[in-house]
Amino acid sequence: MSSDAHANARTPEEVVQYKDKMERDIYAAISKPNWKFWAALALAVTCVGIGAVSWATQIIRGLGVTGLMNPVGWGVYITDFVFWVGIAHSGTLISAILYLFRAKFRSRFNRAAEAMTIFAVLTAGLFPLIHLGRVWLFYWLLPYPNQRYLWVNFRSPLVWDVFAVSTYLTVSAVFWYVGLIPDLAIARRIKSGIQKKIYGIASLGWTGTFKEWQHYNQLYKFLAALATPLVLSVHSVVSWDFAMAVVYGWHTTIFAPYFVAGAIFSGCAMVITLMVPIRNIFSLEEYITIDDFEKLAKLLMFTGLVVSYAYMIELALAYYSGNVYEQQQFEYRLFGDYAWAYWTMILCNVISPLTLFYRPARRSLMFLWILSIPINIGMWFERFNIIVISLAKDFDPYAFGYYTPSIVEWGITIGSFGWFFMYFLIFTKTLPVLSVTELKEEVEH
Amino acid sequence: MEYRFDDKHSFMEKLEEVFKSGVKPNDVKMVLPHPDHDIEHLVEEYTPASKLKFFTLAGGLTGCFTGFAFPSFTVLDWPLITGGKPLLSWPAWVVIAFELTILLGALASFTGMLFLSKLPRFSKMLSPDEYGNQYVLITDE
Amino acid sequence: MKRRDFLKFVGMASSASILASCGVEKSSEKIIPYLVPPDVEDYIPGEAMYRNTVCTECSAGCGATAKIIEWNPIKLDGQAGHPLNDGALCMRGQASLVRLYHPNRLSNPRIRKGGALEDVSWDEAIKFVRDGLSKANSSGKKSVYLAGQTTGSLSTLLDSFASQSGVERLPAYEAFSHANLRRANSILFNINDIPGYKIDESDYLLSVGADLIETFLNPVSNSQQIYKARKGGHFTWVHVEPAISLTGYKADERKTVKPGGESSLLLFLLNYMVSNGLGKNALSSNLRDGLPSISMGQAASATGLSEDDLNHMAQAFAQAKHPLLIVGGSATSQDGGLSTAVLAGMIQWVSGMIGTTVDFNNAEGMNNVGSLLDIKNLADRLNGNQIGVAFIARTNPLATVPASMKLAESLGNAAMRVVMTDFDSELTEMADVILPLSNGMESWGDVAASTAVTSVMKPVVSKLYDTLSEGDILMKLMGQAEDYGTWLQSQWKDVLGVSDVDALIKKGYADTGYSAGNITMNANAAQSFVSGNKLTGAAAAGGVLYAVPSIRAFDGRSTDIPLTTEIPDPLSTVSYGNYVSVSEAANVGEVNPILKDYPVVSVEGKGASMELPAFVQPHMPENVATIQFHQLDKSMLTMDSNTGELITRVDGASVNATGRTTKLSALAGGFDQQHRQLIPKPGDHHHEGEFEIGQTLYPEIKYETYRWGMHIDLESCTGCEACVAACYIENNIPVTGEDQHLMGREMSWIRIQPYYNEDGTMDSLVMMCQQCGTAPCENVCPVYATYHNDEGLNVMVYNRCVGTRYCHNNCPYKVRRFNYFDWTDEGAWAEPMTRMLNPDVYVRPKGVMEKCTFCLHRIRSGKDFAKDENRDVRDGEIQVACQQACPTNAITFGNLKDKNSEVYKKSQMDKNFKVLELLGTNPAITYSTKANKEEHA
Amino acid sequence: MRNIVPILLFGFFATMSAALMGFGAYWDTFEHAEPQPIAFPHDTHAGKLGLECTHCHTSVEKSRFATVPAMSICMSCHENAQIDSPELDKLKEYWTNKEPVPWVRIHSMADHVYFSHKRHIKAGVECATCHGDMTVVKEVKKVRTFSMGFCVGCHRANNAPQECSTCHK
Repeated sequence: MSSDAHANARTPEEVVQYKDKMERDIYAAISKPNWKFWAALALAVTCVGIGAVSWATQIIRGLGVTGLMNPVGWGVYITDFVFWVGIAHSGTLISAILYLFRAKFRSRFNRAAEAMTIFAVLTAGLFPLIHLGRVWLFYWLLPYPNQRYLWVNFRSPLVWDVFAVSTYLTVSAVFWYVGLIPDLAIARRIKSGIQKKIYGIASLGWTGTFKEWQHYNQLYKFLAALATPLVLSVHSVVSWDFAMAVVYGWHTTIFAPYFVAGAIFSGCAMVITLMVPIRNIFSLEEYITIDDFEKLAKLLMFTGLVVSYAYMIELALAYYSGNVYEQQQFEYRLFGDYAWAYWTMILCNVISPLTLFYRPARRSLMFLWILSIPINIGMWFERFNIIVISLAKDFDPYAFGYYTPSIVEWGITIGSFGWFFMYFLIFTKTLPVLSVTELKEEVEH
Repeated sequence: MEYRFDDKHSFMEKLEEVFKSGVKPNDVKMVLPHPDHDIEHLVEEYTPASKLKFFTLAGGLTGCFTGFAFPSFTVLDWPLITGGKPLLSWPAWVVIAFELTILLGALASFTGMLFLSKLPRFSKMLSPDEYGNQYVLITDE
Repeated sequence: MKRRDFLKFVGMASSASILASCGVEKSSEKIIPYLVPPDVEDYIPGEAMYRNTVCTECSAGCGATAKIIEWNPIKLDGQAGHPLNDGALCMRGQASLVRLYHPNRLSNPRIRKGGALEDVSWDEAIKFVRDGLSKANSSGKKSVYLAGQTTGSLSTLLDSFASQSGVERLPAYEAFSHANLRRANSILFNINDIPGYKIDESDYLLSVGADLIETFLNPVSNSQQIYKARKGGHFTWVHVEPAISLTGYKADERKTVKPGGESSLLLFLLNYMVSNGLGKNALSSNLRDGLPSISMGQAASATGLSEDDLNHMAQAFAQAKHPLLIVGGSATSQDGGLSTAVLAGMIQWVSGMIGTTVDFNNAEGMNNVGSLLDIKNLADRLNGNQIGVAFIARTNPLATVPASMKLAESLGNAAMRVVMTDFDSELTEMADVILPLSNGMESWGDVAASTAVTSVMKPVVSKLYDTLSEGDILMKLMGQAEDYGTWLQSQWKDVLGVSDVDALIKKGYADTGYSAGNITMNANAAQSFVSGNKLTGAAAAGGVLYAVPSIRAFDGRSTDIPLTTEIPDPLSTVSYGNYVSVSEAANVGEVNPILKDYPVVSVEGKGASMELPAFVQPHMPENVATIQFHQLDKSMLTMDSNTGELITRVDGASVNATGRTTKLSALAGGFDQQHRQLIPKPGDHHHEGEFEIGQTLYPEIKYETYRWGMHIDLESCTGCEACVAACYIENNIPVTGEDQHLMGREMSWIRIQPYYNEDGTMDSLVMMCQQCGTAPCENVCPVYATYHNDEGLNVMVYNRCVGTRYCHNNCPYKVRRFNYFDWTDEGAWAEPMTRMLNPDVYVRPKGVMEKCTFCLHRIRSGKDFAKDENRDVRDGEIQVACQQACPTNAITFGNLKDKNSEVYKKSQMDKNFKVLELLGTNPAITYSTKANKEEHA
Repeated sequence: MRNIVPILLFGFFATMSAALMGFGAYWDTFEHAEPQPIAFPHDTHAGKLGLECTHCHTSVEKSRFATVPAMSICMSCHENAQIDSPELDKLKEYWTNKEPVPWVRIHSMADHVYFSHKRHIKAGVECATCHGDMTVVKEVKKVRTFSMGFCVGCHRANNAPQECSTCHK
């Protein structure tokens, strides 16, 4: 049965029953977890533990436990940061931009995608702290009145980052929560006991009166309108961390759109990575259809092509610039000591999405899910290439050097995945993974 | 008086009838299972639209102003030159102003929604009124 | 209590006796007052005092000045105005401060009892030695005393000890004894010594083999004189060598000669002068006739130089008013080296250098230095069980003599081995008695800087350990109650004719003057040498390996100082690890400097073989390889059986690829400019017509009184690394070690970057923080830890730094250094090395970025001083550490706002350039190069 | 509703008291006097006897360090000015044993700070500005935080340099 089923085909009683069924199906996931869930959660927590131990080591001994060196001052940590910020992108893209565009398939993914956004920003937000030489002084990055009479340097892209990322986290959280309020009210109605009380408090006493809906709709629209430029700005600001620098391979005007496209690309891949299993495990086939996934696949394909175009433009600009530093930088990316990383990226991000031109590939969930993994890996390498290779060979041949990540850096990276999935797993068992209110609204149309 | 409808259209008919009888939307209580544009349009013929936008505007303007004023204050408070740039290097402030516009705009909107909807409604948190998936109209009579 | 805490408590610090205990006191936060305030005229708590001493790292005898804060010497610099080294010290001299404070220094006497060494008191040790001496005497064995080069009063004392105790004083041992040179001089001029070379008075310098800038005799003095000569104009320097050396690159012309071809070149020059009747002194007809003739063609084929070159060289040499020929190094420490040296002496005579540019009145004073023949003789006597007590002081022949001498085995036959040294070595392992020597800075003494100048020293720091100076040990062995210092002062009065010892010490040296008499060439001896010896040998066939004394370790002695290994070699940029430099033609495999991957080669020669990584040295002649002397397997060394010269040329050496690679800590990620125009070549113009460099949207920054700036003259720079060592010591920069170097984590604030050019030249680019006017690093710091101050400095506020490393990434010069670890915790300042920390400079904790500050603390103290006098800082009043160390004044520092300052004038030269100027960073450092300067002159 | 109010109230008061305790601990660090090996009465010397600070802190005008007096300075008076006091007996005992008195440090600057007493004295800053009025207190107490804000506040008020490298080394 299709979720496109219109009320016209049903009697009013059937519509109400269908809405009730929808609630039951989706809220069925919020139940006592089975051992598989616990195993998955234990794995995630173990990864977090690995990350925590690694970070502790690093704090105690110093950043020397990483592979960072002269001239590569940023490595895996900043790569991870940009990667997670990128992942965070498609959440708001799906919920805000597609909302404004009235793309219907949005409502199948927006809840989980927004959750993914928040958890990914929470993860990403750790990395600027982790990569600090003196993390215990992180609060010096915040502009607050202090006895030292000191402020932060608002010209630094890192301070822009502080503002962009914290704004993004706050606004995404508000957006997500606002969308959740009516669904929490449904949970309050369905659940009993202590759960009822918790959902009751969380839903702020939402009743569903016309007035509430009126302001709610208005708010949702405004938030979507605010979040749309925000989502574009956040990754632009992140890209300016690099584009504002003098380093060749960083210092380029195409970075903002290039990074935004890359972020959406990796974000969509991550949504697929997460939603395919959720659809299976929670038996939501009825509400999330192959058609919906195909639309996501098209978005993936499109952003993949944008990213590929950016890769080509980078090379073309370097060639056309006549600038020896830039030319050598890109020659080094293609054929130098890091060629393995560059070609891994090309294979994952340029070649593999081309398969989506083939319709059956777009419609095979198994294939999409498998494809989403190399795209995630490829996007990680894209950031790695930009950050590390540009630094490894910049201006002065004497100062060239090769960076190899250390076990601590991998440990923290693993920890970040554990951190993200830990939150996501808890989310699937405590909150509705689909936006029930919106699905119900669609039934009427 | 409480009317319950499974069907949106019969609910709307009833609504129109009540409003035409001179009852103001503020005097009745309407409960919907989800937002609905048709109902919204109907009701807004008899009552003004949401004033939420003023909250958004106020928040956004505050953010924008702060975003330019605050960095300017800090560089004048302790002038330090970096990279040969003038102290008031306002192009860099644009990013800050933009982010603060969004941040305060969003937070003000959210606060506005809570304020206008009189949320959180503590009394209804633990003992809520539940109406299921039906359209409900409650009038005074 | 840490040293830096300790210094904070100044106010404090105790009378001299308490000082030592204070340094190790662990209780926290105490202020220890003096019992009685120190009665030292220039002592102000926390401020520096300066005391003259002598650098004892090698036997050159350079005058040094110790900067002392709170009784601890924290910096050694050349003594300004000293006749030998006027204000400069070499890299090893700068680093020798570490020798004083090194935790591994021998700290107390030890004697071997029942096979094991045990700590004893000095009285016990002295008694033990004296017992040994009398036992040896009674058993009819001769006791011997072998020392490193010994001059001045110590030599006198040693003689009286020898005669009193019946000990035979052996000729001093130096690995680089220049035996051939001295033998040639004694044949020709009857002087067993090496003259002083007055490079500054010459207008044409031909150096053959002598590594003037690296280690030859007085490298600092050589460099200074070359600088002076160049500044005077009309000076040409041609360096002829069979391999590659820093000296060669820094000469005006570098000519490659075939190994062994040096004598042919000299013979050709001599013939040219004699046959054309050039020169000031004619040779006797006998001698002239006896001189083998050599045609230009023969000379060209024997030397590998083109006929043009030979012709040009001969003409230029003959036409010069004050020519100077210096032969040494690889030219004389090879088979036939004596002939080369004799030919050189004859040329010096014929051309009239003797008495002008070759000055025997100011000679090296090496007449009591022996040669390997003496060591051979000693080994024979040891093997014959004829030796009782063997004293070995200040030298370690085991590390430097050819392995074939089996000296260690022979030494085992001595009845007792008494070793006087400051660090453990293979020698102390086999010693029966180890008498730890005090550092020069802890001792009284005098050293002959030349036969005409004696440098004097008085302790500038109280002893760190239970050590004695060699003089004191001798006094004790002689049973004298007097200490060496007292004896020395009376000696100075008697011998140097000094009445005021305090004034002498303040001056630092005594200008005794010396006359070698009227020197003429002994024509008979010359003739009999010419007729009795083959003057030119055939050039070596096959591969040749040269063991060259290293600018960083000399004969290996300076490897005791970790800093000398931390600082990379100026040619290969290798810091840690042994390596051999091979030619590109050797085809040993690919080098990847970015990955630090270097091919492993097997070097075979003289029946021995070594496996080690190869550095592919650009411009290295085919079939020639070099290795630093101390890294060579000593089995490959041989001795000239006639003169006892150490032969450092290994003939028939082969270098073969093994196919393997290894990591070598060569710090450079590239050895050429890769078309990046860091040092623009003539004709290079940055994007001419496209945009104007330095265009900016922003208003120009105004400076009130000061805009600190620097000018670096790359023509004068010799790449000697003295500035690097000075910077390390001055700024408390940690030594991080090989592992960190392999990871690319060296901490140097200033570095010498070699860039090899295709035309056979090499540029050394001195790279440090450029103190940019519009610095890329400043914009990106989120917390203002680095910013531009009103004196034009790019200030780094360590304690504000949170460690984002963004500034480092955004620095196009890559001169910022991040503290990946707390180097103090990692052992960089193991006690008592904390005492050498400069209290004016913060020891950076982990997680903090650091970089060159233009010696901000010196600027601060200079301004403080000026403020006390209510005036601005005068030009030249503030010297930064690298500038002070530079022997050739290549670095000028000062106020660019002052139009009369030296740095301003130099910064205005037309053809100056700034590194990476096209980025618009507007650096405060301007450079000038060789090519640029010529046009300017 | 009724459940939430006490929670909020509790949270508020808990936060406030934690903050107060924190401030208390902060103030405590510099209002606190350490017991010294000899209870040296500053009020007697600087107040009653009217000795200049420089009488004992001899370097304060010529060095960046004020210095605690050498024991010979104490003895220059106390050799003759005999007053019976157990504290003076301690001083004499130290002097006889040729041991310096291990005073406990009260005022200290962080390692990364360059501070010159000379400069401040020459600029006319009173000792009491930082150290408190020593003519009235018996024992040395830290009366100022010596935190950056304290330095900067004074520099701002007196138009002294605010250039970071003036003080940061």
